[in-house]
Amino acid sequence: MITTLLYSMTGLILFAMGLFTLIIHSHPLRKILAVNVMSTGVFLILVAAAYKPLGLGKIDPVPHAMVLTGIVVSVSVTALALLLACRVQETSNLDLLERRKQEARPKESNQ
Amino acid sequence: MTAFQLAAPAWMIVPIILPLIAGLFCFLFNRRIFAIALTAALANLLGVCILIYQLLFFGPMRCHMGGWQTPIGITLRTDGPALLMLLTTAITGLAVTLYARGYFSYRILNPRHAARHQQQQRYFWPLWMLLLTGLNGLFLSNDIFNLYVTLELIAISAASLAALSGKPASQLAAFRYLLVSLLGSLTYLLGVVFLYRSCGVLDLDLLQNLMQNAPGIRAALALMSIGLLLKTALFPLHFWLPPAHANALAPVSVILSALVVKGSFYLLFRFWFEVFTPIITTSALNFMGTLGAIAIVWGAIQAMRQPRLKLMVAYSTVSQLGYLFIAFPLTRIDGNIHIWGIVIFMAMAHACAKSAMFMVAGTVFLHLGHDRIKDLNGIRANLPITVFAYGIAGVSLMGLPPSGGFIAKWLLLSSALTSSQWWWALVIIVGSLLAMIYVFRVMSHFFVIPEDYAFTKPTPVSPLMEWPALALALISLLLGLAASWPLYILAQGNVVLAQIFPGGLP
Amino acid sequence: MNWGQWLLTAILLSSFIPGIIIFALPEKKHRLRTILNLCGSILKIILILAMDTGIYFGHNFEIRLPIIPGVELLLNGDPLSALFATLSSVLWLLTTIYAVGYLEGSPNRSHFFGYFSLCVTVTIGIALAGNLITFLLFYEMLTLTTYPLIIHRGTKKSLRAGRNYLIYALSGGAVFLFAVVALQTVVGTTDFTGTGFPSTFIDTHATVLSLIFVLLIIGVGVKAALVPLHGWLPQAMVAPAPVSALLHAVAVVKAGAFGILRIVLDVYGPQNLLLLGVLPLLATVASITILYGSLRALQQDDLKRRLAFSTISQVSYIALGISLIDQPLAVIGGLVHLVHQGLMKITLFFCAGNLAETLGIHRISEMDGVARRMPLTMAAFSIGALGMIGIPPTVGFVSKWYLGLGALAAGNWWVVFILAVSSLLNACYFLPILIRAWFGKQQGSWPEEQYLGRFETRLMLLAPPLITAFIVMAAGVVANAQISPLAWVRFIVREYGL
Amino acid sequence: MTPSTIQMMLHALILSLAAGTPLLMAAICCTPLQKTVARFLPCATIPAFLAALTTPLNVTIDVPWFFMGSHIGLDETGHIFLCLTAFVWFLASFSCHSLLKNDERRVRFLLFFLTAMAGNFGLILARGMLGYYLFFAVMSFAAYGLVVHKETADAAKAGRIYLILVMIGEVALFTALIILAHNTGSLAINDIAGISYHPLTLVLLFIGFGVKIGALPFHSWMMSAYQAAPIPAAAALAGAMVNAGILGWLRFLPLGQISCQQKALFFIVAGGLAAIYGVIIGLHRKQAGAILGCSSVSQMGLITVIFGLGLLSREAGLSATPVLIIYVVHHSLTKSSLFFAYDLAEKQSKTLSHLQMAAILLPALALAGLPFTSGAIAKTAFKELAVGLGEPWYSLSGIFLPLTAMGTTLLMFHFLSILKQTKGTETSDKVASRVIFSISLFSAAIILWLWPMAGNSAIHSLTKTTLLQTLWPVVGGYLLFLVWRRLSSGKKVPSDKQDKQTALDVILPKVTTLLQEKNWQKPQPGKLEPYLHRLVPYLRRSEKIMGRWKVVGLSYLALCLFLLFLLL
Amino acid sequence: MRTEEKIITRSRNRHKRLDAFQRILLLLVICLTTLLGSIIWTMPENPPGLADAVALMQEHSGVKSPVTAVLLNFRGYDTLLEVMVLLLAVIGAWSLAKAHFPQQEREANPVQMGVVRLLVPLMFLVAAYLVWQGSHLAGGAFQGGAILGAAGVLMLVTELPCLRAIPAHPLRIGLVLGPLIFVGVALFCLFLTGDLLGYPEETAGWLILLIEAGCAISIGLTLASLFAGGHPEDERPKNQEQAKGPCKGERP
Repeated sequence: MITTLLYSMTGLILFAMGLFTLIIHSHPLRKILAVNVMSTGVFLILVAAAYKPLGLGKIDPVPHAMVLTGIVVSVSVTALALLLACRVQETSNLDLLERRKQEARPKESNQ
Repeated sequence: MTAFQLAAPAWMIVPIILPLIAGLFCFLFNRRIFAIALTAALANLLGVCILIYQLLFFGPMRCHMGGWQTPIGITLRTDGPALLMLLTTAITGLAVTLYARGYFSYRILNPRHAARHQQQQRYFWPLWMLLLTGLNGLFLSNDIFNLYVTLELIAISAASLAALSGKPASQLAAFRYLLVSLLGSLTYLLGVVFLYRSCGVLDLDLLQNLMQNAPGIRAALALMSIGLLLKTALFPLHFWLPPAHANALAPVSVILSALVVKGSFYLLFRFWFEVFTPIITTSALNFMGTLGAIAIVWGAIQAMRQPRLKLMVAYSTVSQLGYLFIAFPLTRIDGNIHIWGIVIFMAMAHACAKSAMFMVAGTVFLHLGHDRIKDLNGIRANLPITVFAYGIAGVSLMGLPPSGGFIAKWLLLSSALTSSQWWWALVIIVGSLLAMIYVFRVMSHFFVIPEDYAFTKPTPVSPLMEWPALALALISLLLGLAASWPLYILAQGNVVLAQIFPGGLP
Repeated sequence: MNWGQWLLTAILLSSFIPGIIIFALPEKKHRLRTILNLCGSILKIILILAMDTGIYFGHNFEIRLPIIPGVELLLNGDPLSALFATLSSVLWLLTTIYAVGYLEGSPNRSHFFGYFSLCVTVTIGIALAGNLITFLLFYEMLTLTTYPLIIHRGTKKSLRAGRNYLIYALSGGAVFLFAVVALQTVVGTTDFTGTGFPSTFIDTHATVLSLIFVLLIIGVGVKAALVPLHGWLPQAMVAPAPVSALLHAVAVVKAGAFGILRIVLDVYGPQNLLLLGVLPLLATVASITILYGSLRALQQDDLKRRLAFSTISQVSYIALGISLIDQPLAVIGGLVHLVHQGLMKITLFFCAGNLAETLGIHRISEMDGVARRMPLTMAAFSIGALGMIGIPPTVGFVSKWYLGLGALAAGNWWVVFILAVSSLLNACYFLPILIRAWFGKQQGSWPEEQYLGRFETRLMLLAPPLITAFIVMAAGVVANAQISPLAWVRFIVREYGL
Repeated sequence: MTPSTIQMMLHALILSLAAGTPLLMAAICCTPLQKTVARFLPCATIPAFLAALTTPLNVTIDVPWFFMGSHIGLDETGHIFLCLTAFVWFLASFSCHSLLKNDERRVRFLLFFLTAMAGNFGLILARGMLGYYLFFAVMSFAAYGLVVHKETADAAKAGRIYLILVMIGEVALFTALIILAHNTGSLAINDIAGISYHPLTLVLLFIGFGVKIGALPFHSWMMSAYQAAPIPAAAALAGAMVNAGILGWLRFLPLGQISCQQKALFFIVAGGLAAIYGVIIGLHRKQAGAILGCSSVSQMGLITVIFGLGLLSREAGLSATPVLIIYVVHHSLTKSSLFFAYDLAEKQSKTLSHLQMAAILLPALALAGLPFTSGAIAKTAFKELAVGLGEPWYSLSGIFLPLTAMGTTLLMFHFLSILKQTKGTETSDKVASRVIFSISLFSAAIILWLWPMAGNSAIHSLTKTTLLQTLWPVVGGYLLFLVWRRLSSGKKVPSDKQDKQTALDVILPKVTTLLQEKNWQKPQPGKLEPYLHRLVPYLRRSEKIMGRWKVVGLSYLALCLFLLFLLL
Repeated sequence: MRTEEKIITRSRNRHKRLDAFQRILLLLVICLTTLLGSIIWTMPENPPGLADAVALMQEHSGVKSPVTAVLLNFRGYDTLLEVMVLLLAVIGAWSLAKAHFPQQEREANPVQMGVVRLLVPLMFLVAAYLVWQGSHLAGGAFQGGAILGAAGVLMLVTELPCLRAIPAHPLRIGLVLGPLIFVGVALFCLFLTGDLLGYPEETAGWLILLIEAGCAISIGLTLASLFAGGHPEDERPKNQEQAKGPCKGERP
């Protein structure tokens, strides 16, 4: 029992940490990582549900399968999110450059 | 060959597997993508029609995937709400498919950006087909974890679609959207975990039987609901929706606004009114209603101030979603049985109207090169059908008779008054008034042809862009006159709802 | 479907189908459009006359279209609806002719006439509505179809007017919707029964029903321009003259007044309302409106604006008459004023339009001696104006006479006082116009004079006001004849068993 | 179809033609045939004469389809009034001739003239309330066209006053009729008999018809309108249309069938005041028409007194009716002949000759009741009525009648002195004018003598005492006139402009300013807009804040906790 | 890239001390965690589950490993959708950008090349083994696919010139292969048994193996493609000249 609880609590704390990070940090990469941490936490709780102390029955394979599926989904989403974050960074940098240029122009004309 | 009998539950697979295969082929092939997608959309509609036929004549069905019974297998099921959502998706989907074709071919005509648009079109189709798969899967699925997978399927394809236009704003919005979706999915999954640990099953029917007063189950409901609320963009969690919907390509906006948010809402509806009904408290229902009420007003006010048409329409979605939630507190009344139907019916009417409106916005944008509301004067001269479609869709959004929106609003009002919760009725009325303001703010520009208006003829837009919008708008309008049919479908296999139509179709 | 149902359908379609075709027609096909319009309106009149005959001989016209339980569309031809439908269709024909003449050479005509036809379809729908839900349906559609007409000119002013119209009308519609739902919830039906809902509800739900009545009246009162819900009407006069005619005489304001009639006579029923005791409220509001409208009309220099305020005042006679529900004479006065006011006001607006179109005259101060330039128009105008004041033998007198008699029978002296004061005020704002026009000396040249046609203006502009003016006179002179609005109204009142 | 029905139809036809012919001719005026109409204008009165001659009395014909149901017919009073009115109109239409020849506004004049005529005939024939009201209104409004015909500033002003008062009268009458109809439950005038009158009804009727006869507070239109209108029209106004008011009273307050002591007093006082007041204001006038108007006010005051006496009791009513009619006939004929005299003066470039003056003196002094004139007959009849009523009316009449007679004499001499100075413009048809004047003079002089109804009074007026009694006020009046002229010749008479200032002129501008739109400004819905626009930045900012991750996180967490809390 | 650094440093600085708002957030997070934790605490000791049910049906699944049985047989539909999720990620990624390859071929790093030559075949072998043993032990398509993906990533990291030459179309076929086989098998089963993915009991094991093999390949390719970060070169047939301009695509 204590095993299940330990794993579950750890998972929950991971989830909470991820959540907090996701909320307060603005950098995209941190956010993506935070989400990953969160999902790890959830998977941990899920896997803990499958645990049975020896002799008390069979280990439940369904959470395992679910975690596997979840991981794959998480991987895909993470990949996509990272790519998207990169694109955003690039374009926002480009944007920033252009905006600066534009801001500079009227100043010059004023001078 | 039992699979091909009309009564076979295996028909349920059609709306899932067909778009899936179409999606694969669309990705695989370089040519005739549109033909593939169109075939899939048509076949999807046909499949849904067969399912409705089944429902009407054989009642609700369960389809066990792989032949594995619950609890270990995954079950699909058809019933009224599911089929109505499927039907909405199929109709809107078909229209969007046609519209997207017209949209992309119009854009590709412009030589400067031809390559970019070709590229966009190349990826639009597989993404859209897989999104359709996800949506259909969501509506049909009866398994709480499978729903998570479909949610993710929808989230990823929707986020990719939202980013498709390549504009920085849209990519930023898509990124946010993806993160919010992820947060929502994870919260949902956490709920699933709680539920599984409490009940040990994943099938919704079984869960419904196991419903008991355990804190784990309640926590699970709360977590899943919050996750889904995030995805449904209910106030105050709506922040991601307007930028994502407004900055996407027009067909994408249509899909996102009309269908995607409805998916997660549908789940909420299922959970609150079916699976978890025994443990729902009145205060929680009121809470949802309050959020809905605030959303109605807030969304409408924001829509009123938007300078751009697409943003206006997007905020209107925020507002309209509120109506779906205001129905929650109205269910808890004895004898008030048809509220069920209202929500789905309303979602249906809104889907049609909103997609028509986004199509109009897209067409106008393409035609003028902008969608600033104050510069829209005179567009009527060149795009009469589009403007007409906007008007009709607007009627439905405002809830004026005889539109579907009106019937839905009528039902909501009458439930509110029957249960003497008149304050909800007040909110509904105020909301529709605000809706009138933002709809007509645009309309007044549409209708006016200023005296100095230059009747230039830019490239005529494809009829594929104008007519689907009109068709959808008309459907949303006529839905009001034919409201008994969808409600009848809803009533099938639902003991409570069937009481409304004791003698069959009126 | 039996022939009665076919007839009702045909009545609605006879303007709907031309409307849709006109939308699809290219702008340049003037002649085809005109022919379509005229054929549609003549056909409609014939069909409605057939319906009138049927109603007179007791035939039952009804179409029921259930939508969901508790919500059904019901078209029903009863004497009251026949009254309104006949009025609207006849005036529509005239207005169509007028509009064809008025808009000759202006842009966007297919759009205009398309909405015009739809507008009339909807008005007839209001007339034929058999329950409040159907009424609401057409009532809201009326707002939508008239809006494009109001902003037809596309100027800033007309846009503002259109916006205000929408705000008023749609808010009213929302209140109305609320009230209808509430009524449906309380009573269970909103059908127009002729006697109202069973009076047992009064015992149980008196307060709620009174409240609903007030809300319903507010809902329709916006269109009927009851003070203080009248703000949109004077602004809406920026629309082209045929639209003003439509707003004031054929469709919008009339729809509001008709709604009041329906609510009082059919939804609540005289007995219930007397039990509830809310009618004095309506009478008070109507009286205030009558006086206020007249006083405001006095202040206006813009001719159409003055006419608009006059409408506000005049339409409330209908409400005033119906609020004295226990007096059949007053009810007759109110009901018949529905027709009479329409005839008179449409004449006035036609004439105002003629002045604006031919001479560019918009203000009363520019009208000195205009009758010498346009004697026929001004003759028609004078008849309309005298009718408004209530000078015999015009129809205006007939309405006032019955109203006064009814009021006395009810012992409401103050209503007679209101009538007297209002007549005086009407005279104060109409007679100076006539004096200017007939006896004033022309000052300078007309603002924008055009020579149109063989007569003082285009025949298509001239004929409609002359016809309506003639009807204003004739219907008054033969008020007691077998076929006259008054006779039909008496028939209605008999049918209601008052 | 029985012969009687045919007969009835014939009567109905003739009666409706009496009112219909002028209307028909008015309609023809609008066509190119207008010149013919102008030429045959007097023919418009012929059907009226015909009707008066052929229609049997006290037969009422129902016309149910016409205007909510009408009844037409002639009774004795109506018969007399019809003859009188037709005669006056006949003369007036003859005298229009020169006017119509030169006036470019001929058509308009004809239109109003004929319509007023039709209204006048129609109201006499009407035996239903609404019919009376209808034709009364038609006549009153048509007369406006006659008043303002000259289109001078004075005419416009006179017209305005006239119209305002007419409107007040119409409204009062309308209200009174509604009350009457409500009380009797019928629209026929015959049914009015025997009902009890609410004081309000009486007041309303007084106002309604009093406007027409220039009863005291409503007299102001008379002077200006008589002056402003073309003389033939003024003659018609003074000789024919005024009578419509009296007839109205007779119709709606049927003498001999009602008695109301207190209310009668009201009429008597109002009439008496008017009789004296008319003289007083008349002395300040410098225009012949206006003076005649004032005289009308005064004379109508006398008639009002007679009417009031008739209201005292049923018996008084029965005896007052013939007196009233005699007086009306006398006044109409005399007043119209005075107008035609005025017309004569206007139509010749020379001043009136002595012969002419002498001729004019006859009707002028007849008004004052000079012996051997119709005035004497009328006054005698009046006096006999007062005698019949006993004290205090007898004594009162003993003071009142001579007083008014003196006043009238004074006024008439004033009129004559004005008329003497009048120089008109020479016109070709002054002969016609003379002929018309002669006819009117002749009729004024003899009709009452020949008329059986006035027979008694005529004979009584020839007794010595009566002669004396009627003579001395005239002589006294003349002396008074001499004194007054001497006195006033030194003083500067206030100019016309000033003394035309009526109460209405003072009130109207004040009312107008009160009604000005700027005093009524109310917040427009458009005024809200700036506030809404001011909200926009806040809305934008709040939406932006709500999109921040921190805030999103906060709402997410809060929602989570709250929902958990609600569900647990 | 300066701005990016700035953002990062700023966020680092902010991390040092929590402001009031963040404290509230922290408090709320702790509340939520405590609440959820206490709920987990109160949950029954012996959580109900599907272990027994699965064990009961295990023998009909055609595989010995219960996880694989659940994954590919009992809940095969889930897995089918999950494979689609993976594919979707690739489509999404491709729609966003073009894969980044250096313009000039670089001198191959001998150490890297050595590692690649040594490891990649081994990885293929391990992947095949994992797929094979998935039927009775831990392992399966995902594990195998992950190894394959790793091999691909390794090759990408070394920027092997041959990778640039991989045309898009075969790549697409490779990506779609797994899902296609999956769907194909599912439909085949539908024909045979009337149930989607209702494997006939006798051939279940083989069919599952087939699916696993196909999926492993596709998953490997998917992961590698995701790493490459965009669509391959020939995606813009009409506008190749433009595409060769300044390339924005970048590797994560």
